[in-house]
Amino acid sequence: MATAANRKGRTSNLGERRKQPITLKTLKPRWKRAMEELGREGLVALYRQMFLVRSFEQRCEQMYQQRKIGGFLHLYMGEEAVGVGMLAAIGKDDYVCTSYRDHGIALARGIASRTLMAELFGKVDGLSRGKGGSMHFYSKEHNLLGGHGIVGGQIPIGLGAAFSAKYRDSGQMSLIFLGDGAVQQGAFHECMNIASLWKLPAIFIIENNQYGMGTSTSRSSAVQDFTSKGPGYNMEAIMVDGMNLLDCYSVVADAVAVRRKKPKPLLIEAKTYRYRGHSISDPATYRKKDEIERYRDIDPISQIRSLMAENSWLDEAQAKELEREVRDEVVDAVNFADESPPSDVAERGQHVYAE
Amino acid sequence: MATAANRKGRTSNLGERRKQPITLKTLKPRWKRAMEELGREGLVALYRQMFLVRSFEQRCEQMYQQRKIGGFLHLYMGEEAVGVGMLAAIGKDDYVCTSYRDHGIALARGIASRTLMAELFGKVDGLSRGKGGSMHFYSKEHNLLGGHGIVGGQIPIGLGAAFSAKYRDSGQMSLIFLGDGAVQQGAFHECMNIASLWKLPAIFIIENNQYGMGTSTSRSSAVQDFTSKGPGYNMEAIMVDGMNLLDCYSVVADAVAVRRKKPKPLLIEAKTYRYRGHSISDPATYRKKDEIERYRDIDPISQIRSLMAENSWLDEAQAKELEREVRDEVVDAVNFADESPPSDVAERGQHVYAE
Amino acid sequence: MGTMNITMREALNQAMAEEMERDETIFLMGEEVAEYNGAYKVSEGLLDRFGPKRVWDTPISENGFCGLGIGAAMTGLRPIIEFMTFNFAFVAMDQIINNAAKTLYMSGGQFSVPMVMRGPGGAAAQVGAQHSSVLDSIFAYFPGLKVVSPSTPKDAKGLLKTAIRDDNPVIFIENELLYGVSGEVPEEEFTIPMGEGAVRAEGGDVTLIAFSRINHMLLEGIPEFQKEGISVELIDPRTVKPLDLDIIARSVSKTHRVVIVEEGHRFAGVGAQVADEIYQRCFDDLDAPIARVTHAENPLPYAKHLEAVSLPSVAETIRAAKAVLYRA
Amino acid sequence: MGTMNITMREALNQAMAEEMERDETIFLMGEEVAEYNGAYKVSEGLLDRFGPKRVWDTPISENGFCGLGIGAAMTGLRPIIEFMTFNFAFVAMDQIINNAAKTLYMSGGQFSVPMVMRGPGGAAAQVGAQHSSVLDSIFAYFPGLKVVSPSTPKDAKGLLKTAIRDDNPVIFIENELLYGVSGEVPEEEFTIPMGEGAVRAEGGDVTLIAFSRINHMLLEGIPEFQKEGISVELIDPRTVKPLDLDIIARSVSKTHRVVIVEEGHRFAGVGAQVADEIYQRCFDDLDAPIARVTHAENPLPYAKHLEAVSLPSVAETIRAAKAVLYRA
Ligand SMILES: Cc1ncc(C[n+]2csc(CCOP(=O)(O)OP(=O)(O)O)c2C)c(N)n1
Ligand SMILES: Cc1ncc(C[n+]2csc(CCOP(=O)(O)OP(=O)(O)O)c2C)c(N)n1
Ligand SMILES: [Mg+2]
Ligand SMILES: [Mg+2]
Repeated sequence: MATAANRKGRTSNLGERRKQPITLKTLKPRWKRAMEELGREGLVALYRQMFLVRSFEQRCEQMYQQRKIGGFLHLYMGEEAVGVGMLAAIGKDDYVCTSYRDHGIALARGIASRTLMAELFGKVDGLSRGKGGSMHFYSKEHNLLGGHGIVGGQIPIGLGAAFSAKYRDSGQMSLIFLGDGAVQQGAFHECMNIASLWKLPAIFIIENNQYGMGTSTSRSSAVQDFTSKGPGYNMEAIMVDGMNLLDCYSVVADAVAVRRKKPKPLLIEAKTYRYRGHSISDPATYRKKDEIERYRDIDPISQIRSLMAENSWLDEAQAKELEREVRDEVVDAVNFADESPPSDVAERGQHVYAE
Repeated sequence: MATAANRKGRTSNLGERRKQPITLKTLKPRWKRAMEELGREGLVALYRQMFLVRSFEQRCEQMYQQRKIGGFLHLYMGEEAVGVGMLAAIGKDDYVCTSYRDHGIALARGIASRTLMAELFGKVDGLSRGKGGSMHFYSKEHNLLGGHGIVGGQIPIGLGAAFSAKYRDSGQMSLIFLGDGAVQQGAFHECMNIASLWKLPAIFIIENNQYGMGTSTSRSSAVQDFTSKGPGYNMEAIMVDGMNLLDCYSVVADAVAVRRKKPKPLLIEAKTYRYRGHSISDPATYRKKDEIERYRDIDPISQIRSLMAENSWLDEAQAKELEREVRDEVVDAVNFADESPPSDVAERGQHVYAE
Repeated sequence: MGTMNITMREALNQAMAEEMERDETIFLMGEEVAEYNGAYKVSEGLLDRFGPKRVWDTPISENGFCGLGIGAAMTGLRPIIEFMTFNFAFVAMDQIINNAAKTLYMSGGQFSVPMVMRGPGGAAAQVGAQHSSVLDSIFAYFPGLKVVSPSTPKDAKGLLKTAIRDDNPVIFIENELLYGVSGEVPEEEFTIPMGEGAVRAEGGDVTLIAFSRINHMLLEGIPEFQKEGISVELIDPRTVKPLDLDIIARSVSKTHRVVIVEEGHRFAGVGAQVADEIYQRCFDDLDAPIARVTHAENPLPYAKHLEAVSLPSVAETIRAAKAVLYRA
Repeated sequence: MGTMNITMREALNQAMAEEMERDETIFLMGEEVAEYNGAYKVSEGLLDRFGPKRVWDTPISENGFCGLGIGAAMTGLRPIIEFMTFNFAFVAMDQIINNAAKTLYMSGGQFSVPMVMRGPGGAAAQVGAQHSSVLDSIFAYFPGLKVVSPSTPKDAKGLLKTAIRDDNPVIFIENELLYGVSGEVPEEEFTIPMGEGAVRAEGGDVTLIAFSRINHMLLEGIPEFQKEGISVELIDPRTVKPLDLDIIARSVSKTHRVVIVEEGHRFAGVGAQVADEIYQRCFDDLDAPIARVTHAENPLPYAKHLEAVSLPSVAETIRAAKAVLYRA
């Protein structure tokens, strides 16, 4: 199994079928400590979260086909390790923002699946009373600053949260998730410079799923290694295996440990992969099936499931039980969303201006 | 004399008074060849151009005080080697664009001082019939694509010219001048990537005069060496001494020689200095007199004058004669501008749309 | 001189293909326009037909590639720049306004910018506040730009060809919800001039004025107006700038009552200008103040029912028509 | 309860200083606002007084630092973001429109954006096409933004304090040519609510409506109106959005004739909206169509005499007033 092979070396071999194996840089030597830090309970919880993201989104696809969900729907499936792993390493007070591909981030942030599903259904119990939708998950309670529809639009917002934290001397961090495509927006450049110049506690995380819609990074970027941008901003830059939860957790845990007291920014590139098309309406014919399968072989959820089995932290029966629970949670979320009333039409005129 | 000292080593020492001497990277070993390529006549012509820029702008200052010129006025004095040297290395067909600090570029491009002065006076014989002004010098005849008032706004335009050249397979180059401050605009980042990705014949020239208005690069940029940005775009990057004409000429001459047939971009950082304030209304109190003087010691015009004297290419008398001629030319330009009629008010409604 | 029944999408595609065939300096550039055949498939087949030199996929750098288009237009080419949607033109606003619109003027007539910026604008279906911007009035505000907003396949084709041949920067705003709408289009080559509106329906009681998709909404709603005993004349100016005031004035002189129906917001929207011009020219003809039916004063919400009440509707237009007829 | 005679510049400075004194979460950020004391010296002394934690010089990255302000506003601070001039807001348009204006709504009321974006707007003196943009109508178009455009030191101070305390993103457009203009300002603390206009001159023949600098031009021009036998009432709405229609309607019911004088362009400018609202509310009061005197339909040229004929003038306003009085 590629997953097991994966954990043998410092780099992971993405399957034998490909002649030139893709190698992802991993932080394997750090894993043991990661497991200690998280403990069994912690890791099981993260496994549960990843599984929740996956299940939630599978259900979203169905609900979209049933027209319960409308608009755009960008799925995170395949990338779960990035959001779940990285958010596991920060606290409730820290800030997070991301793009329209925000379901995984919102769930990893601990927002109830009921509230999210109700938002997707456009109901009044939704996170934003149905006014935001899939692309615009915001939660004041969870310091989630969106859910942004404009590519790169979240970057200055996350920078502002980092500024705010430093201004208030609060020790908070700001995690800014963005896609490989978003790197090419001017906003990225402007914010990288400001963060470094002012030593702000901002962590820029490039979720490099290797495509921006149908355009591969080789066709959108003059460099394939985004960490090469670090020196041009005098900013530390690290690449991690975005298919591996422990990598993702570790890189942020270490970064945060150093930066809480002495703020400075960091650039992380997490190589990952999205299983589905760019959005639900994209058949993704620009990718070979083969490519998807090679990533499925190192599926972030399976990897952790195997790891826990190997360590006797979660046996097959326990895993099954947990997965059933999660599926029930998602069914419950759907029922909740279904039964939640639509908002009164007066809701339309609310929140245009603050009182 | 610092100027002589300057030519001794590979780096130039910007005067003894400063405890930590500023060192500018130079291409000294290339100078001899540069002189051969340019020849006596060529170098004298460039000397004349630099002197013309200086004289023209000195006169502009007076004319501004006399309210013959209005609006903003950004002077190039001190930076003459950059524009004059670099434009000497390209042909008439090549494209050039720059910021509002465009007098030196326009003169180096060979545009008549009469036409430029008339533009500054807002007269109908001006380059843009008085509608552009100091910041917006455009010349179709000279492939000068502005003169841009928005910091960084010229970068995509110059990129477009490079694209156009490659599209038409014309062998033309596009030189894009921008300030150190402009590096922090998103446009820089977007265009650097596109130029490199598509191998466009664009040369990005950062005229690093070390200040963007009152803000020194140490307060605006997380890196002090802009060539560090090259690798992040997979683009070659070179730093040159922007106070030295031969450096500036050489770097572009070599770049162009390679790129005409096989287009690809280049980033050049030219360290230079502006003697005056940001614009005529800026007293520039943020700079120590000392600093200005240290640059005056390596004045680009004096450097070349001395060099030519040393090589017996231009003796004191010849230089004086040439300088008198240039001063006369500028006086003539002022007279011409003075006598040029103001445009008819109907000019207001012209050129809003092309017919 | 036959016609063919094609969709708006096909009409736009044909316009580009025909013009690109005619003139080698025309190229198409934007996100996903080449290999993906367009996010909305408007550029389908163009890469295959014209090759990668003429059809360019870009990084997600709108300010960069839009400005690139301007620079290319200044140096002999005729770019068609596609914004995947006009919502993404905000990041390119500086290039559009400060360079595309002003270069000819600032250069005293030296550098024209023959360039089309096109893509879908307006609300689609539940795509939320950041993906539903109506920007017609914003672009039309700035001298130097022309603004086109077609409603039928025929107009789309004829006007896009005109826009491509125009030596000015033209903002060509399509509507995502209309891409699949079909209509008759002449088989032979044709163009449609800018600044000439069309009468979509004739009637005597009230003049309705609308652009793009709203024309379809109102045409479909005509039976409802009839049920209320209101005979409407529907005018589609087709281009926002230049604006065909003649066709409007002719209608107003007949009906004496006007309702302008806009997908965009009310404050200083296109309708405010259209109204202003009607008042200037037809003040004595008007029997009632001009009514405007617009996007409600809120960003567009995601929820379907809230979205519906935020956008202009036939019902609202009927209410407005009754008001100008003093039948309310 | 005395007054002091101070310039607009000082008034704005005082407003910021007083509010910053009152509330530690307020900070000022922009290009050259700190060490240089502001490109137009509006922030003079603030760095000295409040220190570098409260007053920030930025790189030339408007989209970055404007968005930074929004993020800071969402997380407990109250930023004042200075655009050196609003011409440079084009590069930040995406953050202003898609985030500042829409975040409260998209988040269902969770995240307010208490933030002021301020700086000079409009034409200065021969600074050319790219440095003379009038953007009031552009910002006011988008629900979620408030737009203020004061004309006197007193209003500037009172309104800026209100804007800073407002929990919404406020676009506060100053006028470079007014920075040096003096006026009486109360010595004690005061604020001025948004949405309340002021009558600048009383008269019976025609209502003139103008914002910001144009009020000064018209006030100075009153003798010229008098020479023509025209008694004008001059209304300064002070805030573009919200707009005080009551004060306008009161005047119209007296004069029955209106001229709106705008520094901005005509097409869908602020005046188009003001006119639309007057027609809706005062149709029967109006004895003539509302006239608009606006920026001419061209980018602003550099040459002084061409600039002069591009901008609204007293002479042109008198012509318009005569037209609405049918005395032309
Ligand atoms: C400024 C802007 N341009 C274009 C789009 C359309 N668009 C939405 S997502 C996307 C691709 C983004 O790719 P990437 O940043 O890699 O994120 P991913 O979708 O892969 O997570 C594009 C082009 C947009 N939303 N905003
Ligand atoms: C987008 C934008 N922001 C701000 C300004 C105001 N401004 C004009 S020049 C300038 C400084 C530019 O510095 P730099 O790029 O180093 O060029 P230099 O003036 O030194 O040649 C600033 C901030 C502007 N014109 N455009
Ligand atoms: Mg991606
Ligand atoms: Mg500089």
